Amino acid sequence: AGKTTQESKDTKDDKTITVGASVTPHAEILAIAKDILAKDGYTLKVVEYNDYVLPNTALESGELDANYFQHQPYLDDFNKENNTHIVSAASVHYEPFGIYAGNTKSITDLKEGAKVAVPNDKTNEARALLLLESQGLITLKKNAGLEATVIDIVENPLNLEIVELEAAQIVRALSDVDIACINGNYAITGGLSVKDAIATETADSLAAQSYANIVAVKEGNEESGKTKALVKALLSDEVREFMNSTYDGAVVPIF
Amino acid sequence: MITLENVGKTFTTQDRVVEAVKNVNLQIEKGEIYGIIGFSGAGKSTLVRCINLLERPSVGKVFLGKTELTALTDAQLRRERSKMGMIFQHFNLFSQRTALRNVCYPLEIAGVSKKEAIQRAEKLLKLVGLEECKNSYPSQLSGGQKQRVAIARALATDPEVLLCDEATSALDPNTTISILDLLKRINNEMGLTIVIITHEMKVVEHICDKVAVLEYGTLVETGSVQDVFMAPKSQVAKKLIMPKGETTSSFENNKILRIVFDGQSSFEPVISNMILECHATVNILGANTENIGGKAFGQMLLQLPEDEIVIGRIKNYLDTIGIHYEEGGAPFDE
Amino acid sequence: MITLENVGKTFTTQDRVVEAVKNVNLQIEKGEIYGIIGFSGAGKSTLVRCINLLERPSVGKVFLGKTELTALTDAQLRRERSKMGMIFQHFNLFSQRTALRNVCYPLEIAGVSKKEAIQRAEKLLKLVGLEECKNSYPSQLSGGQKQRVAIARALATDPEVLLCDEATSALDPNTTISILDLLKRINNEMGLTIVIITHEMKVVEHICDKVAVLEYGTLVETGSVQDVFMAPKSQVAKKLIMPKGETTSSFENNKILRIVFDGQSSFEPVISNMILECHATVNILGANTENIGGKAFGQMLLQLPEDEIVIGRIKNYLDTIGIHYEEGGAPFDE
Amino acid sequence: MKKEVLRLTNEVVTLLRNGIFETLYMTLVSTAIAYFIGIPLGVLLYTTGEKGTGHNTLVNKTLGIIVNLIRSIPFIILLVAILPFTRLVVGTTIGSTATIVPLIVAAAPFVARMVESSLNEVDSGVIEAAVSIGSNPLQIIIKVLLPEAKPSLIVGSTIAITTILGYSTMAGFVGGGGLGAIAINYGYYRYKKDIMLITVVLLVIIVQIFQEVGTKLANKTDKRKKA
Amino acid sequence: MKKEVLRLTNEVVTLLRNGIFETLYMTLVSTAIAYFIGIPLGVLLYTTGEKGTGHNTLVNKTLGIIVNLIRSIPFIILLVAILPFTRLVVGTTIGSTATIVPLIVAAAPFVARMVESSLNEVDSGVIEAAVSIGSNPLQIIIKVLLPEAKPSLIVGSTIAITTILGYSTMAGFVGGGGLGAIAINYGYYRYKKDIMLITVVLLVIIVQIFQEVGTKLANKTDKRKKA
Ligand SMILES: Nc1ncnc2c1ncn2[C@@H]1O[C@H](COP(=O)(O)OP(=O)(O)OP(=O)(O)O)[C@@H](O)[C@H]1O
Ligand SMILES: Nc1ncnc2c1ncn2[C@@H]1O[C@H](COP(=O)(O)OP(=O)(O)OP(=O)(O)O)[C@@H](O)[C@H]1O
Ligand SMILES: [Mg+2]
Ligand SMILES: [Mg+2]
Repeated sequence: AGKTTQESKDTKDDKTITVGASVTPHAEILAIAKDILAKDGYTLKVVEYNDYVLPNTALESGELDANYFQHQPYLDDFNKENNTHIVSAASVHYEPFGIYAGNTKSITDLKEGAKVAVPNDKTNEARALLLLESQGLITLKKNAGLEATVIDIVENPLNLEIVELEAAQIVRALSDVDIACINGNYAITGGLSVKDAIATETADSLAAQSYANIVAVKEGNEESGKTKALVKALLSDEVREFMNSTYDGAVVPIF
Repeated sequence: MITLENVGKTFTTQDRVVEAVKNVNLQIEKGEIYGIIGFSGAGKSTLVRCINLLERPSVGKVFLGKTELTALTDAQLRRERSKMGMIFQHFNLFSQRTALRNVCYPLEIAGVSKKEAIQRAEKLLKLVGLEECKNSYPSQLSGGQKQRVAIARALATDPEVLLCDEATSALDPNTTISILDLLKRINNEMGLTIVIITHEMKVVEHICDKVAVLEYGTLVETGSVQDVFMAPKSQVAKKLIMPKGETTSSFENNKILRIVFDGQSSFEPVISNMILECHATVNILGANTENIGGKAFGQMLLQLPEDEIVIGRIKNYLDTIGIHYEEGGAPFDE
Repeated sequence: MITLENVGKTFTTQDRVVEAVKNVNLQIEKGEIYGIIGFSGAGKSTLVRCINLLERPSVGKVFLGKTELTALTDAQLRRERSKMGMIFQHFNLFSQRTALRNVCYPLEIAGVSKKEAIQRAEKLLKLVGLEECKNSYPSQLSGGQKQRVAIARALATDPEVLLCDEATSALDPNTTISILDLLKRINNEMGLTIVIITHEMKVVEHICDKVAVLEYGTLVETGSVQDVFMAPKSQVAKKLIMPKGETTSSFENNKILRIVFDGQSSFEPVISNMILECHATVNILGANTENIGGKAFGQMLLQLPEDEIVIGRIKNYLDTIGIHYEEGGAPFDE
Repeated sequence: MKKEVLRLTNEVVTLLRNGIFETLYMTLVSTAIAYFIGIPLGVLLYTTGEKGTGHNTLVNKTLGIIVNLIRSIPFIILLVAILPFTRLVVGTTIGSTATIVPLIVAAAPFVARMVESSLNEVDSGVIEAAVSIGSNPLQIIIKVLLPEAKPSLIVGSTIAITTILGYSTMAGFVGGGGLGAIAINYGYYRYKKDIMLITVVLLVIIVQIFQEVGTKLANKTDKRKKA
Repeated sequence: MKKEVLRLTNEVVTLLRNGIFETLYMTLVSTAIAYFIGIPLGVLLYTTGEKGTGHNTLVNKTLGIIVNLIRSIPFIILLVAILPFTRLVVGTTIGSTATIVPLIVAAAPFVARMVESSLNEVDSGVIEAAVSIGSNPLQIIIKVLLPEAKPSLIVGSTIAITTILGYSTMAGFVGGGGLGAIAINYGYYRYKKDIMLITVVLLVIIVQIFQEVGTKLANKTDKRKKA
């Protein structure tokens, strides 16, 4: 790939790294990396998104140098749908997904027609459904995989009512459902503890591997100075230390 | 009934301070019809609006009966206001209500049942000649029709006091007279007190008992219509009551008309009526008339004004009432 | 100048179909002052609004000069309209503009420079007696002041045609006369054609050349003011021009007044003026007057009406102009 | 492939049918209730305001600040902030019905401002006419202000309902559903452009219907203009 | 612990300062431009409407549908849909400036409807007066309709600016920043109630200032009512 105009623009200010990130935990993790990068003479600029589409489009157009919010399956899908060329530069962490008790205290106590909250965004919803399937609560269509939605449920013996909510909203709605599938980071910021989960993805599960959160860059920039510096900072001991101490198991470093 | 004590109202705008009403003292008795006249901008509307406190006087007190309106609470004031009807210079009809429902409004406020309100409103609209327009909205009415709806509305609740700000300004002479007669009748029958602003002196003469003359916000003359119209003292009153240009016919020519009363016409003030109806000034050079059994006999010599229209009109009038006349002729010398 | 051909206008409301104007044919010449009279609701406003197509006639054609307005494109119509000024029954002043800027509006539209516009507007406001109010907004003006602003605005661009919908209805008699004189002067000097709706017959007499009488939307009478006012043919015109109740004094009593002309007063139509100014009807029983060197000599015997006010007014009038009189006395029998 | 499309269509139809229902339900109910609250609020803002018949600076300012307060809070935060209240009122914090509560809370102050601005346009002359007859404040409001402002209020309500429909898009956050949520969840996050398009078309149709009805009604109600 | 709070405070101050700036920047600029577009649009909607001087059903309906179309699309979808346009106009799709473009697109139709509704309230008599003098449509709009509607337009703009400020809250979705985004990111996602509170207070103050200025201006401009 030849030098695009964006790249040449980047070189104009090759000491500022602009990274798009989700608010939590990604932006918070990047805040730690910022200090490290500063020592290497880089300025890190974090653009916070509540959205999963724009960080990729902005990366593709060269307005971002990297983003840090997604996992590989989502990225692959995005590339396919939008004909973009974004690649992973490094896997940083994963957020174990858990089932938390609402009005019903354990999975075995679930009654006919119980309400189950799941996130409403694509990847998290699929993860939640897969987790529910692994607990034997529902059966998903074969091949539904990481794109599964409520529509793909083929068997639902307890006739569970699946309620789709915004990921960060689920903690707040916990008392209105029987059980809820919650991202680790939202669980912890919402005052739950990962230990309280009545079921979680196992660290060695397919999900844990697939859903590692990656630092993504535009194809061809994998080896650029900025990328290298960013990856180095993110995969540092300080960051690992920060994740472990701050997120209490909701954010697990995989480096 | 209505007493104004040292009432004054000052408006302050960006570049003017207008003392619209200055130190007015006025006493209007129950059952009186009180006219207020004055030049445009004299403060008439402001003064009348001070009576029901639509305009709160800057200084002074307003009484309705023994009650000092300017000292009342809102609720008390509302009760007093409900005894007063008002006809606005700009009508102020409810644009989203039909004529009928405009008239119903004060009745609704007074707690009259809907059916009764409609009956009464229909009767009132009939009185002002608008039964056909009852379902029309103000935007579908002519100027005079709107004014009549406003009159009907103001009369709806049999108020004790009626404040009229040019209540007949948009009406033709006939409708004006019938409305004035209506007001006069209500005044006679119910003892309605009426305050009426007008610039038509005929209206004052027709129905007012008393009249007040305003100039630059000050009351320059008040009194019975009789007194003021008979002998206006102030310059303004004189100008209003006898505006220039009314009686300025020219008599340079020598158009003489000899009128003969030969018993054909009954003994009536023929010449006076002719002068009034034709708005003509004639010079009576000589006359010798007799009343014999209610019939007029004799003759009269008139000098006519120059204006051909007027002359034509006079002749036409005389023709109409069947009086013989001859043109030319010298003053008789009996 | 203005020609209406079979013009009709029908309004349809929820429960009425109003033929406000029916098959009107009218020809108004350049420089004419044309009065339109009729009862309230007769269709006067609608008719006049049809002239500048504010109301598009349901049928018929309207011509300004040789141009058929009803056939023009919007742009052409605008050009024709700019030759016409209009005074609305409800003034329709721009509420967010001062009096001065209201008058400036048509000048701005005509492309006059701002400075010039202001100068002209100030001059016009002065003409209608409002120089002091030039910076007031309509809401700060009295009814008559608003009307005068509307008049000034309509005259601002020296239009060829002026359409007046009751241009003086909110004005006192004096201001009315001065405004009418102003219109008349512009009519004389500039050949302004004026169409004027009014319910004040004096206005018609004062300035109109011709008059049209409308009844239920139909033109029942047209002609020179002379002809129509001299001998109104239609019932409506008669009612409008000579409304009942004007000359109904009673002479049951026998109040006699003997007036003596002893050369003190100049030879003038004393009695006519007295009748007109006092709005009194008197019966002239006998008269013998002579004009000697411009002075009046002789005497006259008048029978007075019953009304005490009127009698008082008459005496007061005679006192004022210095004429001797004696009460009582029998018809002279020379 | 063909089968896939068909299958999808069937499900999509259900999805959209529910979406339409939820959208209408949320929008209409919350607009209605928002007006129920917003009209008195707007009337109060107007009457206690500078030109109102019951001028009262303290009440006016206090009310104004409360209204502005709610108007300033981002909808999502408002939604979260009143969760306990929502639960109290409708017994749950999820689903369309739970969305209605924050929608009302967010919409009522907006409606209040719209109402206030409509009342502002009522001719002061007719208010005077009502005052001169001795009408009490309530009568003036109910029999004069609101009826005279009716056309403007209706036009305002058309604007308000569309704005509230816009708010309801965020219902997806709390599982409220509706077309807006479908458009975002399926069209936006899952790249089902076709569903998004259909949803948007449906939204446009709904808004267009509100608009047409509003405009017609406003014109019909308006007795001020000549025919 | 104490140090932590202090450090936070320092950062928070910067954060909030930037937030205030970004909010004002986004809101004011997009409101200004939205009015720049919305006024002609609203005027066109009014004049081509049933009571307008240039009644034209086709133009009116077409315009109305376009306006409703944009009003119906959920803001986030609109934002994405016009990304290419945004990039074309401001050269980027991130940051406050990039947010302004979709804000304008979303706000202009809203403004258009507000303007239309204000013009609706102009007394038909004064329009007739202007027509009778031969004013052309542009003159009527500029010299009569807009000036006569000015007080109502100003009140409307106060409502609009607050609504646009509400929209700008969603700027967080595209990394646009501003107080709304701070409130959501910290208050909603991070449960930092204190920051959220401060942010909301700041938002309320800003809205309150807009409101005060708007009301004062409207009252001062309104020459219809008696003193
Ligand atoms: N827009 C309208 N819709 C329905 N009827 C109307 C409309 N405008 C006028 N009319 C009716 O048409 C008739 C004529 O009205 P117009 O205003 O021309 O009367 P006018 O002669 O000017 O009366 P006035 O002296 O009272 O002003 C009236 O009966 C009136 O009710
Ligand atoms: N709200 C106001 N603000 C400022 N000046 C006012 C206001 N209302 C009236 N005025 C002024 O006060 C004076 C008296 O006005 P008012 O309306 O009482 O006159 P009017 O006698 O009724 O005149 P007209 O016969 O023309 O109706 C006028 O000079 C007018 O300009
Ligand atoms: Mg007045
Ligand atoms: Mg008329």
